[in-house]
Amino acid sequence: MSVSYSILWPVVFFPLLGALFAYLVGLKHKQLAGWIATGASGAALFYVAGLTLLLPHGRAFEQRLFEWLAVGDLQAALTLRFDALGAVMSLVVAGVGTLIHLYAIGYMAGDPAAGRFFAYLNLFLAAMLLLVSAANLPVLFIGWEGVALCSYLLIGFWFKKEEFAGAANKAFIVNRIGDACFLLGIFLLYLNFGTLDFSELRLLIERHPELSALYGWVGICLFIGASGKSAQIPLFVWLPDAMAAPTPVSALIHAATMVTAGVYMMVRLNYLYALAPLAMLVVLVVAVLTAFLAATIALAQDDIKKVLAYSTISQLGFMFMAAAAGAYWVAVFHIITHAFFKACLFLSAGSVMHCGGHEQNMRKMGGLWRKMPLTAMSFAVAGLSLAGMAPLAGYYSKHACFLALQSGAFETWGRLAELALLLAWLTAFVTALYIARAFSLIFLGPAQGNLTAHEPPWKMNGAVLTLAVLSVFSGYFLALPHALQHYLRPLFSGPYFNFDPGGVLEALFVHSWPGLLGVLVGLSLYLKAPWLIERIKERFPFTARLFRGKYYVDEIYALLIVRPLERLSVGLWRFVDQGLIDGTVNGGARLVDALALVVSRVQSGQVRHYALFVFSAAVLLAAFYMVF
Amino acid sequence: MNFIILVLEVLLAFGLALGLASFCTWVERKGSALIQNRIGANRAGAFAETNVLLLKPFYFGWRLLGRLGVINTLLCDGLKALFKEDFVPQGASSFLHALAPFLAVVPVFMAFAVLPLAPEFNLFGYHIRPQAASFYDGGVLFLLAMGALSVYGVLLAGWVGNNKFSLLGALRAAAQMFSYELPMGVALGTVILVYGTTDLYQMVESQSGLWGIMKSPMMFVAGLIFFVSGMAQTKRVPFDLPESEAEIVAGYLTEYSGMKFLLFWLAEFAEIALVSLVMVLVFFGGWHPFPFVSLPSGSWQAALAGHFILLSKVVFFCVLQITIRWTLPRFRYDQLMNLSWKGLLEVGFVNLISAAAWKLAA
Amino acid sequence: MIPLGHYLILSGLMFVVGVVGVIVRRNSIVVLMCIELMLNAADLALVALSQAAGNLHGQVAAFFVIIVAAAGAAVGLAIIIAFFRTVRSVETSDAGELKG
Amino acid sequence: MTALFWLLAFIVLSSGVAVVSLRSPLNSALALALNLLAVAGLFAMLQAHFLALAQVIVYAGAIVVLVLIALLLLSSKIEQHKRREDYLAVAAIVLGSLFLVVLFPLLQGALPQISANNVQVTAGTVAEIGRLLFTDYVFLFQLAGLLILTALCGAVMLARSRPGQGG
Repeated sequence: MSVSYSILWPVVFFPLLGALFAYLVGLKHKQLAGWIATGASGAALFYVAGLTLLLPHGRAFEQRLFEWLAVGDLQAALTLRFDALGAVMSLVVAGVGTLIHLYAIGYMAGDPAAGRFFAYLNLFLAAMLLLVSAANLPVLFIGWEGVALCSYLLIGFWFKKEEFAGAANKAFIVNRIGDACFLLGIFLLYLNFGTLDFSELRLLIERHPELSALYGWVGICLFIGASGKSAQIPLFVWLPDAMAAPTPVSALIHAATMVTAGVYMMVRLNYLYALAPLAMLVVLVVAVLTAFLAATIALAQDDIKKVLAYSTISQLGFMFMAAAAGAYWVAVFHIITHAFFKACLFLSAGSVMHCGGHEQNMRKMGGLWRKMPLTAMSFAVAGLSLAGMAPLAGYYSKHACFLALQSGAFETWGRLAELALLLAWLTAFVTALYIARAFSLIFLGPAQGNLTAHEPPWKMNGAVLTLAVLSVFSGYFLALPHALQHYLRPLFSGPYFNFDPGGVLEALFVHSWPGLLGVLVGLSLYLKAPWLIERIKERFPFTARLFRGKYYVDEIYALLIVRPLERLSVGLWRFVDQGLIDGTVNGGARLVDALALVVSRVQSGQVRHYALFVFSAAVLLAAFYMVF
Repeated sequence: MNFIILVLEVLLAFGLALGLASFCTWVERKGSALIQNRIGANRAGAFAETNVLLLKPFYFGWRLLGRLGVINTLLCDGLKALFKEDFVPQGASSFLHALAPFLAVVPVFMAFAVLPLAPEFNLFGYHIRPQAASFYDGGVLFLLAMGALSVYGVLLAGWVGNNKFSLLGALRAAAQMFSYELPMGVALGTVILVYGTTDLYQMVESQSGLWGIMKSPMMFVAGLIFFVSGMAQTKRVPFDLPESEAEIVAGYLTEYSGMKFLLFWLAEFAEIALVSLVMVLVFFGGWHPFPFVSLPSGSWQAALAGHFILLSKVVFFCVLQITIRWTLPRFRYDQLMNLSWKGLLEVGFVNLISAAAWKLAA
Repeated sequence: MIPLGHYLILSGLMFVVGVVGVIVRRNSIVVLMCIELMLNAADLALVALSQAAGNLHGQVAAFFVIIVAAAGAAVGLAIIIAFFRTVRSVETSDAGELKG
Repeated sequence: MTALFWLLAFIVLSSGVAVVSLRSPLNSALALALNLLAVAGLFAMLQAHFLALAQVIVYAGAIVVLVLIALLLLSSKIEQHKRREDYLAVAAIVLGSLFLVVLFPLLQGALPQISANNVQVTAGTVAEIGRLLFTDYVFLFQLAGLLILTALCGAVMLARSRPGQGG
């Protein structure tokens, strides 16, 4: 199954080295740091591409770096494995990552801490590559935590603003909650199977299909962890706040790579989920709800990055949906296309902000089409892709999701799946609606305020345009029957979802109706009939407020969890910490102090006296050993 | 009998040191005169006359030596120094004052013990190697050790001088000797690496074909570094900062006169001879007359010839050093330090590494 | 032929002389010298024992002792000079600033 | 050979005592140099040729000279103050004697009586020690080099005169 070579370490090593050098060089030469980081990331990309070309179909490279944890029976070696899934994911991570690095050189030009920024970026890339090339759960968990750490560092990159630092803390803490459950899942697995290696787990789990209940619990635990990382209900609250990060970071972490970690984990452990219908049901429900709710919230946001953030959450719901329907490779497919078009959207939004005086409120933009045509075009293309317009990339992956729901889920869950499909279609429609809204507010319509915008430098545009091209064509080629679905086939056992993309015309006129409809409705509403929107708002004030207020999830959490915890903490601090612990500690200190007053007479401050003491001790010791 | 041979060898080494030092003294006097377009010492003994017929031929030689200044430099100078007042500065220990010149001379003379002077030969059934400490194989390291020890005399001299000029001179001298011992050590390290031995005799033996300096470019560089730092060790112009008369009177020598001063002088010239000898032994073929023309070992005739061939080369290097001393002006102190720490040492290290690479490649 | 014991006793005596020096002398430079004396005593014992054991490991150990002594002397003297700069003295009895 | 040993032992001990007892630190340093040279002689007697040379080059040639230079630098500014603490000397000597008495059986009797220079094979020539250093002890050797480098930097940093401070 796997071939052992010592060729995998550079995958992680390149960006790590890049991080080191970017930081050190960045202390003096800001611009150079960016190029170093981009070079490191590009080197990783080329290396991964080379590995992918070398990889025989259905096999894996494996490298055991060193023994990491050896506690009792637990043998967790730092082992890397590079199989088809790892190849696809690393290619996406390194590829999109490299483009974003390139973009960031332009975006971060002039920032005093650019070196630190690029070091974090590279570190993040290293963690993500470690995550996707891990051969066992502990190593995956290192990458998992490394990604969380880097996201914390990057979200709080401008930590001088308290709000941003708070966002970083929030992301970190919310992720910890998920990670606790994730660890629980890992423990459960280890307890029952005694190994955490993916391929060994696969063998063991497939040999024991009767342990379905256990798999269900493990699957749910792991999914809660994944919902922290991949921003699903109930742990999605950190992602919108995480938009405090510089926009390239948003693109890298919150669109293309980090949030896909949860989906990746689920795909990686597909053999477990395949035997756990309970967990699958939970995933399906959560995913569909998340997708729909996030899409509706996105409809009512004014901040351009918030819209994209909620859109990401919603799209992650689609990925989980596909996975829950048993079409794991479709989830991967959607990861890829989503990485392209969402990164493109983020980066063009970043261009708008960067070149438009750091304005994030869409209502203050408008009419930027003329000033930055390339950016507008990229945004439009990526937006259409997101909306699921054939024959763009997003259409294929999303259409595959629908088909997978139809074919896979119906058999298992019947009516529930119907409801899910309905909601999914509705979500697709809302998706098209909000992206049309965003586009018309930013680029079309009359100019609000007095934004002076211009085209960004070539480094930024180059990355954006590349991503735009990718988000146009990647879908069609990946959807071909012998492309992705054939490539990933050996990873999965059991029934396999086969996807036939069909003809382009059919796609355009028959299957992409939710997107088409949404875009048309959105454009006409926001451009031609803004009054209608106002009317709708007046008619449904509660719903409008709910959308705008993001369903008040943050507030509910604050009321239910944060406040009581705070009060408990204050109580603990007052009585336990200050009273009990400090009292003990201070009492001990006072005791030692009193004793020391006596003993310190010995400490005369004369080295010679000390020497005398030492030598006396030596003589005593010598005497002791000579006598006994 | 072995003991007698040993004594003879020691005496030979000792005589060589003394003789070469004396020779250098003479070259210093007359050579400097030549360079400065003077006549130089030519009086003492030049007009000696006798009426005794038998002594007349000797007097001819005597007068010739007088004309050449030999009598002046070797005899008269020594006598004059001997009869000068031996002055010990106030507040200084007279024991240390006397000890210092000896500490300066002894290590230099001891260093001569490990120098082989000619190929081995057999005479009257005895196998003889013209090298006082012929049993010893750590020759080059011994040279370094003796070089390290020669700092003491200077430091002590500066200390007992009991004034700031002496002290400054001593500190300068110590710093300088330290600084130049490092590149010298590195150069000798290169030499050890190339020859694969620390034994000076074997080094000379392996130069029967190519001379040391031709063995590789690194050896050439090492020779250059050794020569420069060796000259710096002798503390003479252009490296005579420790006793530069324009700045600190005469440095650590300020309070010395008479025979003690002469001992320092002797040490200095013996050091010149020593540097020349090591230079010839290690880099310039030792007793082999020409590259690819080697002197066979075994016969006493060859050994005798070896002595003279070696000596003629050594004389060349002695004269070269003295010529340099009378040609170049003095360095500034920072230049002196920079030359060692920022020039020779780095070049030496690079050279050592390249020599290692060369050896690996060969 | 000199028995091993002679070397060891000589080394022990030298060591004790060094210890007494460290305790008795106040001049920190002399203290440093006495420490060198002790290290040398240890070296002597190492070399003698190495010879007795018939291998060279003791000599290598002694070599390392010499290296460490050199490093120690360099840093020690630097400390003494830095100390002298602040206190204008090299007496160990003047270094009692931190006593309890 | 025996006579040489006794001579060297005498020099070692007397110069050692001189290091401790001489009033002037400079004289102490000279006595130390003599002591080190004598120990080098003992090393040579024990066939430790390389170590003898290293002793002369490193100890006598570098360490003691460094001490001397420090003394010369500081000597003019040191004022001696007389504060006698004889009880310390007495305690030290008593303790030292005790130490020797305690260890005497170990030094003299407990170890097998091997004549210290009867083994010719293990002469510590440059080549032999070098071979050992570059094979068995190569890591330690590198580490020692690093130590020296660190000490060098540390010494420079410590002794560097900073602005605002006399020196």
